[in-house]
Amino acid sequence: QDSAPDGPPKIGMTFQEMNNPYFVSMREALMEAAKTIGSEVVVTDAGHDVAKQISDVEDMLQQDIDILLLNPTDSAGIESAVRMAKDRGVIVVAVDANANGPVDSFVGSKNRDAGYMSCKYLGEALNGEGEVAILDGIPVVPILQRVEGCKAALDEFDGITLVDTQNGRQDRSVALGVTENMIQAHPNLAGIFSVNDGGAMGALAAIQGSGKDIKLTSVDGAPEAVDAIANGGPFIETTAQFPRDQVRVGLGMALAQYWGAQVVPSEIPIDVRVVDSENAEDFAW
Amino acid sequence: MSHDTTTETSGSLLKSITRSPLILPLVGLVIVSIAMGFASDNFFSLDNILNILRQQSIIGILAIGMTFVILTGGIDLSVGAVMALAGTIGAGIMVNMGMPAEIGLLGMIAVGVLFGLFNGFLTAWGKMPAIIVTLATMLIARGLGLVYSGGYPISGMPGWISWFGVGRLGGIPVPIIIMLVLYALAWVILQRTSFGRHVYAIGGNETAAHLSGVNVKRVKLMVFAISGFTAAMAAIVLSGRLMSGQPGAGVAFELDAIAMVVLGGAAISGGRGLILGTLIGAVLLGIINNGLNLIGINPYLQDVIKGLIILLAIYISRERR
Amino acid sequence: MSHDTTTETSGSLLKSITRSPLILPLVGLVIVSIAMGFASDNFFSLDNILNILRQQSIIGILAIGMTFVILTGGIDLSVGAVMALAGTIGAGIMVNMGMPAEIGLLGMIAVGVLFGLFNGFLTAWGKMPAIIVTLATMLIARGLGLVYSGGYPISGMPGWISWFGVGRLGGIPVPIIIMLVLYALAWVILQRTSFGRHVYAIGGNETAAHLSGVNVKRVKLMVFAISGFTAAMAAIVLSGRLMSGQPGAGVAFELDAIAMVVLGGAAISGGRGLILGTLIGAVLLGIINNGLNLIGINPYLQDVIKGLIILLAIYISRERR
Amino acid sequence: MLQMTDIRKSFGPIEVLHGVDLEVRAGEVHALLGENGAGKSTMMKILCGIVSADQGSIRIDGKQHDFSHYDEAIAAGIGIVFQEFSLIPYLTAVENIFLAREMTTRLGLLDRKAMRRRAADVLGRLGVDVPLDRPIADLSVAQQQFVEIAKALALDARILVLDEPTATLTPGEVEHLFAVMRELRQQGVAIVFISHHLEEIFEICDRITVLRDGEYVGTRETAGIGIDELIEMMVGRRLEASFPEKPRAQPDAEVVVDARTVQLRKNGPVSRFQLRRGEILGFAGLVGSGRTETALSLLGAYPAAKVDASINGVDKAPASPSEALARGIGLLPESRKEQGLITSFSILQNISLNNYGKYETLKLFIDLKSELDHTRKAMKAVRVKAPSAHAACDTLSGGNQQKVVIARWLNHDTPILIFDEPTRGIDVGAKAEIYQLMRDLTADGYAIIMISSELPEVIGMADRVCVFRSGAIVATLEAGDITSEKIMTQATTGELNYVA
Ligand SMILES: Nc1ncnc2c1ncn2[C@@H]1O[C@H](COP(=O)(O)OP(=O)(O)OP(=O)(O)O)[C@@H](O)[C@H]1O
Ligand SMILES: Nc1ncnc2c1ncn2[C@@H]1O[C@H](COP(=O)(O)OP(=O)(O)OP(=O)(O)O)[C@@H](O)[C@H]1O
Ligand SMILES: [Mg+2]
Ligand SMILES: [Mg+2]
Repeated sequence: QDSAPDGPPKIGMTFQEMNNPYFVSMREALMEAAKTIGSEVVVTDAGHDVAKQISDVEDMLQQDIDILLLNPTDSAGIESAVRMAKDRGVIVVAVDANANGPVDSFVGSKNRDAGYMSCKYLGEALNGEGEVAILDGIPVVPILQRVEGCKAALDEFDGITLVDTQNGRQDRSVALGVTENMIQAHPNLAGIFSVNDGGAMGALAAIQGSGKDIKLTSVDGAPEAVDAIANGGPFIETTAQFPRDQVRVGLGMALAQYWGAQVVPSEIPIDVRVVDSENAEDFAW
Repeated sequence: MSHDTTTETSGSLLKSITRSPLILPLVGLVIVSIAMGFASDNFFSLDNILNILRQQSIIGILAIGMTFVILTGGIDLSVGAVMALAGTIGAGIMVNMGMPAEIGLLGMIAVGVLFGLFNGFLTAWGKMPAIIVTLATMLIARGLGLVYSGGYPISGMPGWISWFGVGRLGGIPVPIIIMLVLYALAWVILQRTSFGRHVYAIGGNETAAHLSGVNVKRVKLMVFAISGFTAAMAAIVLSGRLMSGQPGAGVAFELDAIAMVVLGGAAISGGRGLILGTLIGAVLLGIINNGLNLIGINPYLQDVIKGLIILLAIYISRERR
Repeated sequence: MSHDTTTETSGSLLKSITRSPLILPLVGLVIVSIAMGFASDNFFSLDNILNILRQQSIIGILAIGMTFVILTGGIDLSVGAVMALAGTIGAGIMVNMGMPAEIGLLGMIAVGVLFGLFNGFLTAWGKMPAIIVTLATMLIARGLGLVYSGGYPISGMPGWISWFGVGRLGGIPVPIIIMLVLYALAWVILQRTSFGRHVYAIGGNETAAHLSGVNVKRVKLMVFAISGFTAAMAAIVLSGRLMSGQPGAGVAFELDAIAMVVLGGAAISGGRGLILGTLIGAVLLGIINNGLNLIGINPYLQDVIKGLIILLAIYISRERR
Repeated sequence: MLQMTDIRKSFGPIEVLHGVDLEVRAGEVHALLGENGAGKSTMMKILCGIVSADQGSIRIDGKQHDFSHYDEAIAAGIGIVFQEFSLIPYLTAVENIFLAREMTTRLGLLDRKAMRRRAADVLGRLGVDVPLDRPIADLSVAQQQFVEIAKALALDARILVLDEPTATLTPGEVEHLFAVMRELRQQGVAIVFISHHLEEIFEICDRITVLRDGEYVGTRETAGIGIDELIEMMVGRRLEASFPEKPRAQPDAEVVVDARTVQLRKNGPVSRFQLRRGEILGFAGLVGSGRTETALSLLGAYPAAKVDASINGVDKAPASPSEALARGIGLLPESRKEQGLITSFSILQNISLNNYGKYETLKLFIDLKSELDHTRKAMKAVRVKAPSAHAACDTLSGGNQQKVVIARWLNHDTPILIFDEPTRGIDVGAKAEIYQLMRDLTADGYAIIMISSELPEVIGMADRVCVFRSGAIVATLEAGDITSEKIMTQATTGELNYVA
């Protein structure tokens, strides 16, 4: 790492899932950025399976990548892959979720903040009272942090009670059924926080189907969610993350090191931003 | 099967139910309903009952095709993925290609039936075991859906498509009506046509059916095509509910569909089972999901309880196998 | 099976392989390897070969138990979930309960074997179809793991556990050694003990085996216990690789394990198949996954190609069924 | 040596054994006789612990036993050859013979050499040549039967039960078996022998116990009883001569099947034959001589190398049984349970299985009433004994099951029928009924191919006989030429034809 190597680096990125617009747009941004520097990119999809993700990293190491952008499906589980990559002198940057072990940098959203902001918004929209439910997701750290943040925000409202937490698996069709049941179970339900926009879209369909006045907030800023918010209706807010920026910054950190930078920030938190009917029109990932 | 037809010939539907293999699934349904009713006040509201039926409509429709396939002694693991693929391509036709929505719906049906025919062809003419064929086509369908859509959901369908998902006809949600009509159709096919008898015959004894002149290959082709068709119908309802094509929808739906069929009293080895049983199984599973939600059980525990209830139900009805 | 035994009596292992049902899986392996070798320079490096074997070790180990179960004509859908549960509880014993890691490892084995016995008991004594029993226990195991851990992975195992996942013995990764030892053990059991014969006999004709005095129930209990045991061994390797208990690990691993068994030439209906075939199937699937990654195929397309290769492989070897 | 007293057994609500006694001495061959469904096999399954009796006692050498598993019976010195095949198709002969009692080395591993030696030894005693290392599925039916017998002999049992072991054997093979039985008798083994071939009973058995409908009728010395008396004990009445009279030959009757070439295997021998309206064409030959395969080839159910035939005027061999059905040719398969019946179906569903065309309204929906009427008619025509058309088929006796399959074809009005071993495992009474039925059918203009391994049946029923050897027809015998000598000569030495 003393002297700058010649030629563009070979980049590998492993995603926790690609069945989600969030990561798909992240991948697009990566591809565009890599093209501008003439790098070859290998992308893999772990499908939420850490063991597969480790294998994916091993395969990429076989291809002699120089930079590994890691979007871990589980922070602890991926550690051995991080170590393997470091042993081979590969620069490792964690994106969106952190990884244990000697990662060079971590670029990620403030997930706890995201949960907090969404639920704060929800609580205020409900004027600080009413029954609220959480539509949970896959048990991974970022999601768990959003729930934590949400609960912290809800605790600040004396008049709000958290009456139910169910798992919509971040899947639109599953979330739809689960939300319908929640609405049945709690006739006075006034608000729902979904841990991501995929689940929120399902919840939105359920709320609209029930004809009830239930307010919905979420996290992500996915195009469909932003559209729905712009159109008005039950979906009032999503706390947007910036997947494209995350990967751009992550790649930047890695390149800096690749070109010889000795000191790079070990953690670069990317802010999240409230998107509501006010600013939805202008927002896009 | 034999019981059913026996009594039906000589008596009313009611009589046939009380003496038929449906009795156990029905008893299970009643017991679970009563338990849920005690545990949650909302359970017995008309609203909630319609809610349960509507939620089950998608997998309930998949379970119709699954019943045909299982009755012949096969299995179809691809239904969830085919449903997702059909819905995605249908949405793509409407949104990306800008064609009329009707063409999109026809496209969904075409995708479903074609995949079904592919499964049936490989099973019947390729002489390969259904479980492996449909495991492979599940991967293929899932992958194709993601490739086609680039992983993004495809939204922007014409608004009236939502009628299939959230519309009502005479106060009854459309998905429920679609499901019930398909069940009625399936009942007629299975109980009142020679094709239906041949489905049962193949599941009962394939060699004997073949040697006595039943066109086993064609029947197998047909049952998979039917399963593909019901996957497409499920895709239509799903599109109406989600107003988008979701390449990732329906993961593990095949397992719920199989559970419905066997909860309804069908033998997984084929030859025995009633389509009405599957309907009961669908409602039963819906009640379990809904009830556990209503009671507010920890979502992780819900799977455990669901597993135990399936075991119990199969254990109780096992004597008939 | 019979082929194998035939030739083995009269000749060497080598001879037995060339004349045995292994020949087709082997040919498939060679063809796919050559194709991948052309497509990627790195493919044939020793490093990459060890890499492939290490990657496949976990599901490859699951496939051992799956082979036993499939040979008797059953199926075990619970292996992935049981592996996750065993790993989670084992990690919990080490981390949350602060017990020595050895106890944790024993705990994993206990969980695996107990679940296996539960599956076997329900199948053999409960007379319920294996596919349904293990579908239900899959739900149960998955749910229990999540309930136990609250959904969080459990990390903080003693460092030496990683030896099982990333250690090396004489230059060879430990997971590979564990896998090969288990395969060798399975080979001895299946080919050289009366229990092994009974496994094949039950898959060949259960009634006949019963009439001949084979204790069918006990053998069925045992094969599921073996499957639970190999799930636990897979959990140990997984723990070594992940250094944590992952309640959500192993989703759909059962499907890959089944694919390995049938790619190895076993009949899904039981009675025919060799454990060496499963090993070849495991390597074959590993090469497909690794090769598609190395070539840099779009991840969505990988599933499609994998599905097509499975279909092709099964189609070619179908004559033997 | 063996005493079974007052054995009672019910399956569900139906009692099938109403207090049966059986007493067998050391060193005797004891016949157990009775019509189909009399309860013979059930008695034997109770003896070896596979079925448990509801009541009654089993004593061996005066000692009370109550086996709950076959292993316990084996430990007590009992060995049995089951009526149903109990072999594993993919295992070899050696593996099958030692299944569940494998020999092991001190390490607990299989002692494959010792087992092979012992298996060769036992099969040698039976005087048959059976490949030891091939999967059982590759062997001929007779070879399989001998493996079955060897499996029981290898137990060195003191009480040996043989439940219809000869049904698939040729006379020569039966003689080998009898020689072994005599030798065992010398050694003091008690043998229970079940067979529907009365001449075999008289040849080998010392005493006979007769059952009728689950009732114990009596036990007699073979020496002191005649065949007529025996039949009367079995069926409760005297039987008229069992074969109906043959009609006059009609050589110019219409040819409904003209099989110009049937070649089962590439480069194998070639058959040709014709079937005429109103006749019964016998297919005779040793077991495994290719009769069934030839018949299946005609239906498109066997991948023969070449089939060139015209059926019912259509000059193209059918490609599948469903096509064959459309040409008007149907098969009564040799194995009822595996190939004929859908056991989960009712009688009605089995009979109407392949001819819904008759009952469909709008060419689509089954007219249930018409279906029931037709079924009842067909059942009456073949005299199926059953509580109702809706009775489940697995509750019927073998003979009645066979009649249900025949009724299926009668209902279909298929003018050409192939009856493969129509009376295998069927009792004398039912046999006579089936013979009469076949004659009635030919009188109505049906044409029948009858495959049979029982020479008397072939001679008594067939108008013409095709004799098979090694996969093809070697001779077609007519009228006076149909004698057992001529058939056996052709079946063993007939000349094969290799060109079409
Ligand atoms: N497992 C069973 N369940 C119900 N009924 C049975 C069962 N096994 C036998 N039966 C009935 O018991 C009766 C006696 O059958 P069994 O097999 O002992 O007769 P068998 O004398 O051996 O006749 P065959 O000469 O045809 O072999 C028959 O009516 C048969 O249908
Ligand atoms: N070349 C061969 N290889 C393996 N098996 C063979 C071969 N030729 C014949 N056989 C066996 O011999 C038998 C020939 O069959 P087929 O059933 O047609 O004879 P059959 O005269 O009708 O005798 P059966 O009385 O058993 O009906 C089959 O069981 C088949 O498995
Ligand atoms: Mg019998
Ligand atoms: Mg035959």
